[in-house]
Amino acid sequence: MIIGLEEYLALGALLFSLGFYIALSKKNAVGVLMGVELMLNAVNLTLIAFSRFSTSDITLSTQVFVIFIIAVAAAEVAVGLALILVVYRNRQTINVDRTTLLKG
Amino acid sequence: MSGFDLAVVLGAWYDFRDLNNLSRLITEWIADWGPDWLSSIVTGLLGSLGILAVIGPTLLVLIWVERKVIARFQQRYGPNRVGPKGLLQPVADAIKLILKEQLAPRAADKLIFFLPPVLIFVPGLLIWGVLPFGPRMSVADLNVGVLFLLAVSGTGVLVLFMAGWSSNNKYALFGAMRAVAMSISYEVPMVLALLTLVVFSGTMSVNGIVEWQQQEDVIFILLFPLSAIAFFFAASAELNRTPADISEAESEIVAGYHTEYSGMRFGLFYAVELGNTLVISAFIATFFLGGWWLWGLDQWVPSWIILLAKTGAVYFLLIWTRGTLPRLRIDQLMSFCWKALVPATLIFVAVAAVERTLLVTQGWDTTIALPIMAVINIALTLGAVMLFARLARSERLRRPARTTLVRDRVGGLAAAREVASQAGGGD
Amino acid sequence: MTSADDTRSALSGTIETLAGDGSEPVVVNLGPQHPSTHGVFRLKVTLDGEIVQDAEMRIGYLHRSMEKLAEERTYTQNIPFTDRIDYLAAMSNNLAYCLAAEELLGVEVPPRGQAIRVLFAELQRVASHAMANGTFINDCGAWHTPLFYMFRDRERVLDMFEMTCGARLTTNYMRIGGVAFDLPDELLPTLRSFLDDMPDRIASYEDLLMENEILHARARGIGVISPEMAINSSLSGPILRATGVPWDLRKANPYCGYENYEFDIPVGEQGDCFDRFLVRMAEVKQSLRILNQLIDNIPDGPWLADVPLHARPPEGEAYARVESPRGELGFYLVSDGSPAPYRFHCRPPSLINLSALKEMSIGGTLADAIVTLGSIDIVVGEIDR
Amino acid sequence: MTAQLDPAAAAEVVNARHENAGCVDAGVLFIEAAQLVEAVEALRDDEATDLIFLCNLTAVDRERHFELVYHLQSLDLNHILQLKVIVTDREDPAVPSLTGVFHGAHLQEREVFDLFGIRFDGHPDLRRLFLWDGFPGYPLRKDFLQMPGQVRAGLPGFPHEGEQNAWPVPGSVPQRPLHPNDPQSSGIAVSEDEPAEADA
Amino acid sequence: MSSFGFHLAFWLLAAMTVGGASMIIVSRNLIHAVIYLVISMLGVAGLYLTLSADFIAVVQVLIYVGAISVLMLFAIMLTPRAERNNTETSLKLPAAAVMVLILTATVFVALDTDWGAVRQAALADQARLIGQSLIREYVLPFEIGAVLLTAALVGAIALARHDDEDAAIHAQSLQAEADGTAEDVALLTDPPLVEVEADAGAGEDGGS
Repeated sequence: MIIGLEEYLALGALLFSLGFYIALSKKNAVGVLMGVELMLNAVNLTLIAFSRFSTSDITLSTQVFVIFIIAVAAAEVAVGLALILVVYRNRQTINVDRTTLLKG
Repeated sequence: MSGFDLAVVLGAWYDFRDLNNLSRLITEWIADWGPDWLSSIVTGLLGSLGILAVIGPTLLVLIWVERKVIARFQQRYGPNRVGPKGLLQPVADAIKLILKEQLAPRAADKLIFFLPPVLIFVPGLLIWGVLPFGPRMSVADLNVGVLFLLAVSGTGVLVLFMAGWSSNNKYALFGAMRAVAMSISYEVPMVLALLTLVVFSGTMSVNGIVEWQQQEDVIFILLFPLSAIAFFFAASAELNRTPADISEAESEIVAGYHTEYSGMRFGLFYAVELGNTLVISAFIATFFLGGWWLWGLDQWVPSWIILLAKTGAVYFLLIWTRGTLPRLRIDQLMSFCWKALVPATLIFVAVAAVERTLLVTQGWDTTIALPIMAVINIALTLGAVMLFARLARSERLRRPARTTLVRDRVGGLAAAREVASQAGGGD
Repeated sequence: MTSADDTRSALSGTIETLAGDGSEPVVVNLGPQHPSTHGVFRLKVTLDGEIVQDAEMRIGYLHRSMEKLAEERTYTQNIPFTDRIDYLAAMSNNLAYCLAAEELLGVEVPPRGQAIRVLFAELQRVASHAMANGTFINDCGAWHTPLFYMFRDRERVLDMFEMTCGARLTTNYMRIGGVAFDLPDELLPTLRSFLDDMPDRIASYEDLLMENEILHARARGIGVISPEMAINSSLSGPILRATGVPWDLRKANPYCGYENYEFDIPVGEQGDCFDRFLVRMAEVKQSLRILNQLIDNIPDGPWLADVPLHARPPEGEAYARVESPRGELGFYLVSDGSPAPYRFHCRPPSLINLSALKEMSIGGTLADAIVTLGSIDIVVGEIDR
Repeated sequence: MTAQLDPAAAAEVVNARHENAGCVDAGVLFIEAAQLVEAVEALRDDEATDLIFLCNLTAVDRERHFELVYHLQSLDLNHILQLKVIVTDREDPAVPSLTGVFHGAHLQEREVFDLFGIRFDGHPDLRRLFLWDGFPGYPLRKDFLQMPGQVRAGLPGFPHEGEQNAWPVPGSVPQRPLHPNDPQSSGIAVSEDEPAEADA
Repeated sequence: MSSFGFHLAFWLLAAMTVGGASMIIVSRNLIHAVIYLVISMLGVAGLYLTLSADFIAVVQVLIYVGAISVLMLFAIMLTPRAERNNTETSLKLPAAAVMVLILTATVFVALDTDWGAVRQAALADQARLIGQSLIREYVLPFEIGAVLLTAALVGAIALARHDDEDAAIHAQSLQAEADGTAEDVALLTDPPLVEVEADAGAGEDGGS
């Protein structure tokens, strides 16, 4: 068996769906954030795989794109965790089930 | 250099000045009979074994050196009982630590508690991989070596956190939180200080930076003294050495994150800490003092001896600060990092970029331009340090602390007021 | 999930509570075994992040009930107890107790005995302040270097003690009516060379420490107490003088002929930890001054008044006090005419100086509380007795 | 030289604040327990006495009564005054606390409470200082001749030396091996009090 | 791409990545979950290396392992009274169903599409090339990214900063809101000290 683009893509898909499940199902807000990070990583992995195997002229663009994704992920985590802190401060919980602010 | 033909030695597998020869030989030899994957595994294993073989004994000697030097600072003899001049003391300590009972708190998170003493070795050893002992003498000459160094040293803090959290001890947790906060903060000036070099030399390879210094006949501490100072301080903060050893501040939180580790588990932490000190000294020597290169002396003396000498000098400096200075408080360290080191290194990144651009676009002669830039940068550094010294002293600290000698006026509040008014008037 | 895991999470739930705003405070025990509590002393600090919200001390780990034990021993037999009250300044404790007993008995100490008492009390002050300053810098985080420097001087003082009375820490040297032995011949030359060396030593310590920026940053403005508050809290010794109050019992209530020696009272300005350190440094210099005046003027004659070992003082009471290195050390003795004291009470400066510890440390960080505790210079033997 | 403040002059100051609060007997100023705080406050605030420094606070068990001894000092005028308070109730001795007047009385009053069992009314934090909560008896009283109960001073042995933990702290172990000198099978139970450091 | 070493590396790293991610689902302790996340991220970094993207791999380690996971641990530590468990909500089953759907669809697409020719050699000296393209073609996104990061930094600080006035207002509003649930209010206004429960831990502290 030759490991090529398909295997990486399948791995990326698996990672993405795992992240998706975590993001949807976890009670804890930090857990949700972890799922989101996993999904972003899966996307990055896919992009890098394309950049490695594709013959077209997208090699560098995808890598640069991945760098932007990582930067945005860092920003997202910082803001997300700050939000979690604020939610915790006001509600004494970071359980996403119980932070139903809009329900009143 | 009479009849001895250097050319015979050059390129031979036993010429360890070029580790590529050896690895090429092994690769070719294994390719004759075995699969191709074996060669990479074997060379990798040999490389890591080589690192261990070098740093293991070095650490044992270093423990002795550090204790002896500190003892001399403190007017003591230091270890002098076990072996000649006490040289075997570290061995005796190691045996003692191995024989000691290994305690684990009942409420500790068992798995995470047992892992850190082992895991701490991973970043500790990986860093050695990119250290060039000579022109071609590094286990892995990555072209992103500088970034690799920062990334790997950044992961160590996670292990410290695991150790502190899993111990289920407040001192340990305090130590871990302080270590994490410090490490995250001081990574920024560290990155910025190295960015100066990367911008100016145009390479991210560690060996490339040394070669640049060799090529331009200049060491970076002359060109960017402030980066060197910032890197030195940030490194000593990351290494938990005084004046920034708050994460294991003995007088406050006992031993910080490794409070609950006893026996050889503590010994492993200690060994890695010492090893990290050594490797960071080596990197400071490499980045700022020219590494294995010393104005042509490297043609005559083996390069790794030069590196070792420079490392020793930096290491001595680290011991010196440790033996001399009190410890800063965590808020003082944080504000020093964010209010002093980060802006200063940031400015120097800009300075480096401007100078590099001038150098490239104007096509100046580097033999003339570099000394001028060095003088400018040294002046800038001095200015920055003096500015900081002026700004950092609060109003409270600017007044001299002093005592007044009272001869005859004994008494309470009235006498105190009288003495204070006399002292104030006497000024 | 097993029950062990439940225990674990229940425990971790309490211990993970650290730092941050809106979080609950965490209680940290400093001691009874802790590198910076200088003995078995326990400080329970309640922290919000690194900020001290409450500090409560728990003492008694070294309590030996000396006051009860002393009621069953004769006045002379009680002197060794006083060594063990403040084991870093045994001479001062001997002296204070003997003064109280002499007041009860109405004994007059011969001049030579008085001079020797002053000599050893001042040497003890040098030794004790060396220890206090060394450990204080250690608590500020220096890696033992200043401590070892100061130990060097203390060692020479202890050598002189050993030369005179055979003991280094628990000297048991003073007696009711004087001192136990005459000075040995080799003491004065040793003392002279010590006095010759000390000014240089002190100058080098001042070079090392006085302008140390980190020390300033750590100790100045920390643990501040106002003179009013200090007096109201019954603080005494260098802590009181650091607030600017020139109160020294050697001048205010001279004993053993202190009025014959020329010395000054160093007082601080801010009342912070650094001022206490400075005052101790300056006091060492003043002690050396006294010793310099003393060394050539020790009168001849007997060194011990004739007091029976089983002295029976008349009924009455006496409160005598000295300026020990830590502050006002007083002994309150009540006699009922028997050979043993009816009541033996020690006013321990270390304990009473801790009165304001809570007020001094609240609002600062944990590291500040440690520095403050170090600057108070406690001796747990004296706190607990 | 620190002068002794004339007790009669001090008594005048005290009585000026409150009638019959203090009297002088044999050269010692005695204060009524009920008026102690007022009296000391008067002595502290009066400019002639100016006794702003509480040197020493202790008690003496006179067998029939307790005698509380206070030494007050004026720093500026450099005189010292000894004053005493008599407490006759041996079962539940109590005096008002001086913590409101002198912050320095805090620890000294706790010490006296610990060792003599004299209660200081109004003390904000009156707990035992040296001994653990639940220690039976007050050691410095003259009638405290031996440790009551099975509690003995010192360690009879090291933990794990015998079959059971021999630590003498009540509550920490159910029973301690009987010492030969102990009253044999006297049936005196070990104090059931919680160990002092329960909240440690 | 057929050598055994490459196969070994790929499968090991894939197992590490997927295993770490799965353990996040299984693990009941939030701190353990973060550590499994770190393992997964390290696996992804290794996969980048097998794809010859060394720069990206190092950046992955630097940012995800060195920064983001530590940030998450910090956030967990700063929320002391929040629950530490990592259980699923009631949406568990629907989420699993959707996950399986996505997985089949994407894997089908990945395996069934003809991705065309495969390039054999990897790019050399990527760091330099990336750096150059960042300040040439992609200079505008680069600048926007910088602005974004600054904004995120400022925003995070503004959010996480504890203003005492704010706190008072929050407490009031919460009090009003939680009228009737006196327990919660008491919990908030009078935080219990941790003394009693900390007994066992404290004993060990003291004995160290």
